[in-house]
Order: sequence, then structure tokens, then C-alpha cells
Amino acid sequence: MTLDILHPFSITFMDMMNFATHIGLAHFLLLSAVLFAIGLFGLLTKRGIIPVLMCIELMLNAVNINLVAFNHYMPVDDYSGELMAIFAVAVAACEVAIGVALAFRIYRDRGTVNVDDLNSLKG
Amino acid sequence: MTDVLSFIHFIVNGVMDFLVSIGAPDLIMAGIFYLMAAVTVLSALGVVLMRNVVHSALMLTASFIGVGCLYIYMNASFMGAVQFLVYGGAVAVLIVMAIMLTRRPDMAHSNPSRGALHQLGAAIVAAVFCLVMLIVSMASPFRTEASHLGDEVKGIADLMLTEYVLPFEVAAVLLLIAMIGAIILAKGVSENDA
Amino acid sequence: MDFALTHAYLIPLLPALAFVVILAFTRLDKKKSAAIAISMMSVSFVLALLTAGAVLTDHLVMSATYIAKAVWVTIGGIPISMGMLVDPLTAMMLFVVTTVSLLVQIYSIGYMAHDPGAGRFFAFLSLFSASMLGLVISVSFIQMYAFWELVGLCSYLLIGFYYYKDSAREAAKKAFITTRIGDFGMLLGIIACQVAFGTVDFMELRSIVPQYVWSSGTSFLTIVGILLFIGPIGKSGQFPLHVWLPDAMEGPTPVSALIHAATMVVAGVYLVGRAYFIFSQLPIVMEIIAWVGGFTAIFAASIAITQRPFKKILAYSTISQLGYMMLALGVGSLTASMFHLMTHAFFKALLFLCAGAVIEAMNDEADIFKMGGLRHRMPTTFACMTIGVLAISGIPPFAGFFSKDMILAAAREVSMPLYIIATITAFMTAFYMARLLFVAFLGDVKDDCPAEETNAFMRWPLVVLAALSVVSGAAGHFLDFGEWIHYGPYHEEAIDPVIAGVSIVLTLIAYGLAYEIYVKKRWSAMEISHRLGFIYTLSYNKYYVDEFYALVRGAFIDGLAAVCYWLDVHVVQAILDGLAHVVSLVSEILSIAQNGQVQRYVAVFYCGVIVLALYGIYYAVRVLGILGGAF
Amino acid sequence: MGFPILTTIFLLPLAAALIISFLPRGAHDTVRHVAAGGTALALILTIVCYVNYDITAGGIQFMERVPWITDLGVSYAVGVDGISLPMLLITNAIALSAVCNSWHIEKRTKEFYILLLLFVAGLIGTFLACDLFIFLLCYEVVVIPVYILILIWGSTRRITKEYGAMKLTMFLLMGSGMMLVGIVSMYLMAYPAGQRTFDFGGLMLATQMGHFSEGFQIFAFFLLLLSFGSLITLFPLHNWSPDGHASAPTAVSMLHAGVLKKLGGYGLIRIGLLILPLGARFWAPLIIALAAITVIYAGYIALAQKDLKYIIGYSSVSHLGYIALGFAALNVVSLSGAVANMVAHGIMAALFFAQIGYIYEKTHLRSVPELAGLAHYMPHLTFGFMLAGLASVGLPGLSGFVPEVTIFIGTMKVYPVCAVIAIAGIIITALYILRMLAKLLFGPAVPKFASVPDEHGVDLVPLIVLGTLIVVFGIFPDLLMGVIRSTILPLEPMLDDISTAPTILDGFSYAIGGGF
Repeated sequence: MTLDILHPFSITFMDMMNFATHIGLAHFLLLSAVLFAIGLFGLLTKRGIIPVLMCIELMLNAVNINLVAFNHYMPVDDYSGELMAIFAVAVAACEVAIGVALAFRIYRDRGTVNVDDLNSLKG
Repeated sequence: MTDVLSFIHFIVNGVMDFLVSIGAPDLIMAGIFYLMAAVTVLSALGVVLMRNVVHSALMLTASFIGVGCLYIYMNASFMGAVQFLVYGGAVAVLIVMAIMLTRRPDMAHSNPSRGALHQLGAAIVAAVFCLVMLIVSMASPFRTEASHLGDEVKGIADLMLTEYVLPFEVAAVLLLIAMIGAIILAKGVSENDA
Repeated sequence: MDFALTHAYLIPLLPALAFVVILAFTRLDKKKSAAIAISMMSVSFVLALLTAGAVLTDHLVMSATYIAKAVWVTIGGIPISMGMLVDPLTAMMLFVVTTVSLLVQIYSIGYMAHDPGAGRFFAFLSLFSASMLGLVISVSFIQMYAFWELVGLCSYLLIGFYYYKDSAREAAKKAFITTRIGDFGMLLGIIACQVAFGTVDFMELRSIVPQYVWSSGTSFLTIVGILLFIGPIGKSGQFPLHVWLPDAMEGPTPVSALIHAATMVVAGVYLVGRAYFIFSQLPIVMEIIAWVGGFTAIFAASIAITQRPFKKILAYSTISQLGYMMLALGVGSLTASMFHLMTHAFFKALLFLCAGAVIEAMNDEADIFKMGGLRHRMPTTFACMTIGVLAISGIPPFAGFFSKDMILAAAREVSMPLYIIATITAFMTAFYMARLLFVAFLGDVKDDCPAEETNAFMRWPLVVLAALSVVSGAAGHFLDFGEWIHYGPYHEEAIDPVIAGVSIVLTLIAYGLAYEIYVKKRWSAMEISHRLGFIYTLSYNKYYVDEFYALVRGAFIDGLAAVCYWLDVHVVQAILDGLAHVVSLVSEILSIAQNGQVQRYVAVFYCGVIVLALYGIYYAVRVLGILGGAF
Repeated sequence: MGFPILTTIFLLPLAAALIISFLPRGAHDTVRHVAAGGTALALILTIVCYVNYDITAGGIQFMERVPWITDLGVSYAVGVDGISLPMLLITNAIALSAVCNSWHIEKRTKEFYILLLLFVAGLIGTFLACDLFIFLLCYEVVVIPVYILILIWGSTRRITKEYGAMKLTMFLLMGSGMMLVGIVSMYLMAYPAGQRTFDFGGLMLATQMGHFSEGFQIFAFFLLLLSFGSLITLFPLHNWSPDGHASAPTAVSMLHAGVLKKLGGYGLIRIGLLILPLGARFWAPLIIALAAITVIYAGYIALAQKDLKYIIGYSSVSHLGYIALGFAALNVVSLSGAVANMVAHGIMAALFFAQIGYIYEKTHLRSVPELAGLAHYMPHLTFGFMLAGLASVGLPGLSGFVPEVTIFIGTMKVYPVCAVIAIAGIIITALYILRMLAKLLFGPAVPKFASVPDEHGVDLVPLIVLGTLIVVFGIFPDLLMGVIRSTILPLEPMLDDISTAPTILDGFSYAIGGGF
């Protein structure tokens, strides 16, 4: 059973070179995963509300890359994937607008934009 | 002259053939991808690691542009244009505006992070998540062939106004609501107006 | 005459009706209430007389009874009947109960004239009589138990009639709970009967039990019999559950008369008599009954000698006489017991009503040593009282002589020790009754004595009862009481001259002794009590039975209750609260994930996503067998 | 199908609640009248039902069935038989009494009555339901109003009302959780997919056809026992009830002691015995032992109490032990007794709480040492207390006597020792009831209570309604026992069948070895 699982990784040097020089779906997925993880890390560590927003934007971008890449590389017959990405962009634009407005409002009401201070979710 | 030209042509052809035979176009395309991917990822890291929030915002814009280039790389030039306009333009401006409105005295440390332990935890979560996603990505079918779908803008427009007309309208309404909401939130409603 | 038999159910029903009517409509009107109660009771009395007549003319005997019953309720296939069983025993009881009840109610008109709650009193009195009459005509143990409990309730209500007095309140409670302990045993016995024989109907049991004894022996039935006998121990004030009876004096005196003479306490004796077909099969139980009765008789008599309150003395005398009746039952003479029950009902009612008259005349002063010379002030009462004392002491030709003699004779036949106990008791009875009479009525009138002769309502019942006390014994003896009421083969009992002689002589000696001590004051009562010291204290304090019970109650009831409560709060509840704490502890731990900051939520969320994704990979690879396509 | 009388009874409190919710906030009197009218009408219809119930036919009558979620086999099915009809009767009688007893509540009257009527409707629904889904639904409807009612209108004494309310709700919810698992597992085991049904008759049929293995029945009944056992307050699971009583407003106490706890006994018979007979048989000795302990233990605790509500609270725990005893003896006599005692005790306990509630409302005292000599000024109240107390003691001529004797006869046959222990409870009952009554009502007059008015007008409604039931069922017990008999007696063959089945005393291994 272990062999089965490790099968994808039992690869030769040529396989690796081939993979490195022929850009395909997997590369974009890898890139998207890394970008998403970076955004996630930022989301979890940032104190300010605006950096958090920025990190969310990063994560959204990662998702959009996925959508477009799938549309491009998979055998599909229309542009649904890109269309989804465009919808995502629209929603993200709304989100940023509202997020910034909220940040501004919170700053005005509380004089701070630190996420630490925003714990009213705790009962 | 023709001889020379034909020689040169021959040489060039030979070189090209050579280059093609050793896979140079793929290499060049790969190089372009790596370059743009590096720009995107490094700027993204910059967003997270910069101490000054203004620098973070700049880095974010760079990352957006990198992603836009990647779209164009994938023959999604319309998507790339949207990316440049919406993210590289509007969102970036909005965020810079927000930074300006909520500015603080010491801009050099305006993008604080949490404590080391917290960062470690977040890093572990992010890393494990990344690893899992990498595994999933690696397990995906290895495709390098692009699908040929014809004119992009026309294709998207057709879809948008036929099959996805309802989500399109909803998105329009959503944008309107977001606009109104943002205005109300930012402006504030006094108790007397209610 | 058939009318009387078929409508015997009216006898208990009419007083019950009176109870309902009075309680619903005329509660606040004394005169109307009394009129309703007494008129209903009179009709019942007439019906009881007619019933007795019907029994005599139709020659109903103990083995050929009149029964009418209807199903009251069917519980899961077992029919429980209510109805009426008329035989000579029933007829005698009906007659006694209605007579005494009627006289007591008439007496109460006078006694309760100034009490604002008289309407209520007559209602309860009617219910009391109704319950007792219902008990008397019962056809089954369940019916008897039902009315038995109702009798207990009425005694509770009536003893506690002066509810504003703490002592009355406590006495009522004590009466109910003490008899309840007896009821517990009785109920067990009844249920055991039901379970073992499938019926609790007297007539059915009567035919089943002998066969059962013949086929299966008496070991199980002995247990049933003992359990059943616990009920009479409680109700009839036998040792050790006699403690409620003296306290029951807290009620109005007519109630005491009713409880002690005709209702309540004789219910126990009656039950044993009614279920004699069971008890007589069980030698061990008979022995127990006889000895409990004998011991109670002498025990209560020895207490009565030293008591001072008028009614207390009579109360202990009742316990003692009930012991006599039990003794008679135990030695196998149903006739003697029932005969004594009847005569005792008359003379004890007489004595109590006299006591009521005296105590009312003395403005609620009950201590006999504060009375004296009352014969000058209350001659009628004195005369009646004297008749009562003579009757209870067993002087011929008064009623007590015949019945007591019969008991002594029966005891003599079976057991010498019991005979001796009974004879000593007779001696003591004569002594303390004489003491009561002499101290209260003879001697000089005290200066501040307010006593006057009572009014007519109270006087005439005394006279009637006195007459009954004189004639009932002789009538019973010469009209062959035993021919009608007996168990097993009937044999005529003549008066044994030796036994009668001994008891008469002892009685006269007791009279003389009491006369010398309390009238002539030849020996100082004080000095005697000092001389006797320990025994006197013991007797005066009723052998500390009450104190013993208080101790038991403190330790085993209240103490245990406190322990249980402590356990409930500090163990059961603590365990539950502990569980709750464990839950909240776990939730504390789990709520680390939810500190109110979005970022923590996000982190937890992604941990969840990771787990799901890993499971997805596992599922894809292991279950679906999909392997990566990247290579 | 004629007039849907049961649905009407079920909907009347809901309709009243709906009307009340549209009344203006200040119209307290109108609110009260609507609530009383709704419950009174329901009571009258129930009496009509009771009178028209065909005793010779027995079984479920007045059946109404409307398919609801056909894919899951759920239908809206209501009907009554000889077990649920008396329960329905006392539910409505107590509901009317509770509404009238709460007449003087001025704090958020509207919300109080809405919640109370919801509570009542839930209770009615559980007794009417012939479909376990409806049963569960109504049971859940019961829990939430109780919590809110205690929290807002409750009182704090030894324990806070928040604590009492939470404990009660936790126990009820735990019970409903166990019940849910049990019922769903029955649902799944009864038939293969596609034919499944929550219908009560369908599940009984599944039992008769042997679709439930013995091991499964033991398992499922254990879940039901945890749930219904805590409802009828069997020994280790009893603690929530007195605390709940102590913190609850009177109306809730009345319905809680009178009806809600009886739901446990009802469920044990209706679901536990009829659908899982072997499971019931297996656990019966355990229930018997716990019941005997409960009777004595709770009786003793009641002796040590000072607070009136605690006394009656523990007293009802003790009395419910008799019901558990009657249930677990598993013969027709004891089962009739158990059902009858549910009715008798329900009326009696409700009457008790109504009287206590009245005193508490007028004097704000409910501790026995603080009260004395009430009989001098309050004859009606005294009458109510005496009636309830004597019924509690099991006096013949009142409703408690026949049921108790029936239970004793039924139990004595099979478990004599535990029966004797339980019968000893009648002494303890007499002790604490009489002590309480003596201290509370009798003794010297206390002038400070002279100004407390006696019950009059609408305050007398509980006394009249419940008192009538107590006396009528006491003097004519066959009115009650006849209806019960019509349903219990046909169970005899089934009870005989299971009487030889293994019990917990035979050990787990045997039963489970034969089952799973």
C-alpha cells in the first residue's frame, strides 16, 4: 500500500526536467497554493485590519488563478471558468469596498484598527 | 546577397531548429512563467512581511500585476485586463485610501504582526495547508495542452448574457448594494435620521 | 322484614348523606345541622332495629347470611365489590353503633351548644357513624379497609376538632399516623390474600380458606394472619400501638365517647371477629392475639390506676377492656368477645358522656383530684356514673358481669396464666373505677366548684345508656346471645359459680380498698405512691412508651430523613453538578478555539479544512483508487 | 370522518395563543379571558370525548390521519385510547386550573399566557400523537416554554431560578436526545428502506412480526428508560424535579407535576412496553428496585423539607415511584394501577401546587415554619389543602386509593419484597403530609394572616375542577378504571408471552447472546 501512495513520487531526473520545462496546469495550481498559503499566513498573523484585508485579497487572487488555469488547461468548451473568476472579482471588489468602509468606521468609532480589540464575538 | 541571405536563413533556421530541437521555446515560456510567478510570490511575501503598511500595499499591487501577467500568459487577456483595472487600479487605490484615512503616527511600524508563538502557529497551519494543497495539485492531471476556444471576449460575453444572465444581474445588484453600504458605513447614520 | 334487609345499605348511606348536606348547605347553621344529622341517624337507628328484627325472624345465622353486593370497580380483571353482608353479628353491631351514635348526637346538641363550629361537628359525626356502619356491613376486606380508613380520617378530623389547640392538632396527627402503621400491615395482609386466593370477599374466603389449610398447611396463612392482625392492633389500641388512644381525649367528649364505645376502636375487634374463619385456623396467630390482648389489658389497667385526668383514666380503661375482647377472641370465644363489645359499648359510652358532663360543669377542669362531692351538685350524673362503674367492674346484675364472666370462663378453659391475668385486670379495673368515682363524686364539695347539673339534652342520653348498661348484659345472657353470634358449634355457657364468685369477691375487695384510701383516707395516697416509688413513676408516666417512640422517631424518622436529604443535596446533586462542571470544563477547553477574535476562528477553520482535505486525499487514493496524473 | 375533535382540542390552546399574540400589550383581562376560554373549551371537548369513548371496543378511537412527509413515513395521526384519554382529561383540567391560578400575574401577562398555552399544546400533542414523529415534535415544543417560563416568572429560594431552570431543561433535553436516538433506531430497524414508518401501529406490528431482535429491544429500551425514567424521576435521575418545582411559577409546577412527569410513565407504557416488550421485561427488575428506593428515599427527603414546594416536589417523586413500580411489574393489574395513579396523582399534585401557589402569591411565604393557623382565616384554602393532602395519603373515596391498591396488588404478585418496601411508603406519606397540614393550617391563629383574603371567584376554579375530579374518580373509580381497562386488558396475552423472557437478573450475556 505504501508503494501505491508513493508511486507519484518515484520519479526520475528526466521526469523532473520535463516537469520543470513544460508549464501546465499543475504549475499554476502550485503557484496558487503557495499564494494562498502566504495569504493565509498573513491573515492569521496581522494585527491591523487593513493588512488583513490585503491578505484576503491575495487569497482571492490565488483562487482566481485556479479558475482561469482550469479553464485554460482542461478540455472544456466554453469560458465558464473565466466567467466565474470575473464574478469573483466583482464580489471581491464589493468586499474590499465594504471592508474598507468598515475599517474606516471602526477606526472612527474606536480609534483603533487592531483586530485584537475586536472580540465582541466572544459571548 | 541571396546566398548570404539564404546562408543566414540557413544558419538561423539551423539555430532555430537546434533551439526547437533542444526545446528552447518551452524553455523561454517556462522562463517567462517562472519570472512572473517569482514576482507574484515574492511580492506576496512582501505584503506579509513588510513592516510599513504602505510598502505592503505597493507589494500587493505588484502581486496583482504579476497575477494579471499570468492571466495573459494563459491567453486570458480579457481577464488580465480586468485584473489590471480592478485590482491593480481600483482595489489598490481603495486600500491606499484606507491606509491614509486610518493612518497612525508611526508609519514605519504600521503593519505589526502578532507574537512569535502566534506566528509559529500560523506558519504551521499555513505550511501544512500549503503542503496538502501541493499534494492535491501534484495529483491533478498533468496537462500542458491549452484548449482552443476561440475569441475570449466574445465567449465570455455570450455566456454572460445567456446562460449566466441571472448571476450577472445579481452581481450588478450586489455592486450597487455594496456601494450604498460602503457609503452608509463610511458616512455614518445619525440616530435622528432613522 | 325483607325491606329492612334489602335496604340495609341505607343505614350507612343516610348519615353519609347528612354529612354531604350539612357540609354543602347548612355548615354555618347549628340547629339545622343538628336536626339533619339526628333525623338521618334516627332513621338509620330504626332501620338497624328492623334489620335486627329481620335477622331474628328470618333466622339468619352466622352460617346463613344475607348478602347483596355490586361491583364497585374492576381492576385489571379483578372485580372489587361493595355491598352488604347481614348476619347476627352485623345486626348486633348495627344496633350498637346506631344506638350509641344517636345518643351521642343528641348529647352533642347540649354539649356543643356554644361552639361556633357545631355544624361542622355534626357533619363529621355523621360521617364517622356512616364510616363505621359501612365497615360493619362490609362484604370484603377491601371494602372494610376503605371504611376503616374513612373511620381513621373521621377520628383525625374529630380529635383535631379544636384545631386551634396545638395539643389537639398533635393528637389528631398521632392518631392518624399510629393507626396508619397498623393499616400498613393490614393492607399487606389483604393484598397477600388477594394475591394468594384471588379474592378478598369474606364469603368466598370462608369457603376457600379451610380447603387451603387442609391442602397447604398454615405457614403462609400465619404470616397473612399476623399482618392482618397488625391493623386491629393499631385501630383497637393494642400494645404497642395504643399510644394514640389516650391522646385522642383532646377531641370534644362526645367524640371520645363515640371513638371509645361504638366506632373506631371496636373496628379492630370486629375485624378479627369478622375474619374469624381465618384466624381460628391459625393456632399461632390465636396465641398471639390472646397474649397481646391479655398483656394490653393488664398493662393499660396498671397505667389507669395512677392517672389523674378524668378522661385519661377512662381511656386507659378502654384500652384495657379492648385487651379483654382480644383476649376473648384469642382464646376462641367469638361470643364472649362480641358480647363484651356490646355491653362495653353501652357502659363506656355512658361513662364518657358522664365525664363530658362533669368536665363541662367543671369548666374544662379534668383533674379528678380537683373535683369532689359532685354527687351533691349533679345527682343524675352521679347515679348514671355509678351504674357505669358497677357495670364495668362486673357486679351482677349489671351488664359487665355477664360478659366479663364469659371471657374469664373462656380464658380459664384455654390457659391458666391468661385467666390469672384477666382476673388481676378485673381487680385493677374495679379499683381504679372506684377511685375515679369516689374521688370525683364523694367527699366534700370544693369551695370554688362551679358544677351544676347538666341540661336535658345531655341528661337523657345518660339515662338511656344507664338503662342499657343495666339490662343489656342480663338480656344477652338470658336471651342466648351465643346462640346467635358464635363461631363453630354452639354450646351453651352457664355461669361458672367459682369464676364468678372469685371475680365478684375481688371486685368488692377493690372497692373496699379504694374506699379506705380515697374516702376514709386511712392510708395516704401520697404515701403509698412514695412507698411504691419506682413502680408508681413508671405507671404514672405510662411506662415511657411515648418517650421511647419519640426517641425512635427522632432517630429513625427525622434522623434518617435528614441523612437522606443530606445525601440528596451533597451526593446526588453534587454528582450532577460535578457532571455539569466537567461539561463546562470541556467547553472551556474547546472554547480556546473561540476567543472572539476572527483570526482564531479562521485558524481553526483552516485546521478543519486541512483535516477534510487529508480525508479527501485518503478517500481518493484508498477508496476510489485514483492516483495522481502529474507524472 | 366526523368532526375532528382531537385536532380541535390540540389546536385550541394554540389558537388562543395566536389570538393573544395579536392583542394589545395592556389588555391583561382580555388575555386571561381568552386563555381561560380556550382551555375551558378544550376541557369540555375532552369530556365529550371521554363520555363518547367506547369502552367495549377499546383501542384507539377518534383517529385522524393525514399523510405529511410520505417519503419518511410521517403522518399527522392523532387518536386516543384508554391510556391517553385519561391523561388528556387531566391535562386539560390542569391547564384550565393553571390558567386560572395565574390570574393575578401582572408581569408580562401576554407573554406568560402565550408560553403557557404553547406548553399546554405541546403536552396535549404528546398524548394525542399516534405517530412517533409527532410525539417527538410535541415533546420538543414542551421544553422551550418551560425554560423561559421559569426564567422570567420563577422564584429564587435555596437555589437560583436560573439553576433550577437550567437543570430541568438539561434533563428534559437529555431525555429527548436519548428518546430521539431510541426512536430513530426503532424506525430504522422496523422495516427496510421505503416501507419505513413512524406510525405507532406500524411499529407495533413490526414488533409482533419479530423485526426487533431481543438485543435491540434491550438496547433501545435502555435509551427510553434513561429518558422516561428521568421524567418519572426514578431514583438517581430525580434531582431535577424538586428544584424545578421550587423555582418554577405555580402554573408550571402544576403542569410539571401533574402532566409532564406523567409523560414518562405514559411513554414507558406507550412506546417502551408496546413496541419493545422484551426490552421492558429485561429491565423490569431494575426499574422495580429503583422504584422502591425512590418511594422510600424521596419520602424521607420530603420529611426533612421545610419549603412547601420542596415537600410536594419530593412527595411527587415518591409517588411516581409507585407508577414506575406498577409499570415494571408488567401485569394487567399493576399496569392499570400505574395508569390510574398517573391520573390520580396528577390531579392531586396539581391541586396541591395550586393551593401553595395561592398562599405564596398572597403572603410571599412558602416555608412551613413561617406559616401557621391558616384555617382560621381561609376555609376554602384549608379545604383545598385537606382534599389534596388526603388524596395524597390515599384515602378511600378520593382518587388516590384505588390506583394505589391496584398497583400494590399487581406488584405483590411478582415482586413481593419491593412491594412491601413500597407499601411502607404510605406511612411516610401520611407522616409528612399530616405534619405539613398540621403546621400550616392548624394551631393557634396568627394575627398577621388575618388580612390575607381567602380564595374567592376565579381562585376557586382549580379547587372546583380538580376537587370534582378527585371526588368523582374516588367514589366512582370505575369511570376511570373502565376506560383504562379497555386498553390494558387486551394486552394480557402479550404480557403473558413476555413473562418468561429473560430479565436483567438472568444476566446480559444470555440476552445479548440470543439477540445480537
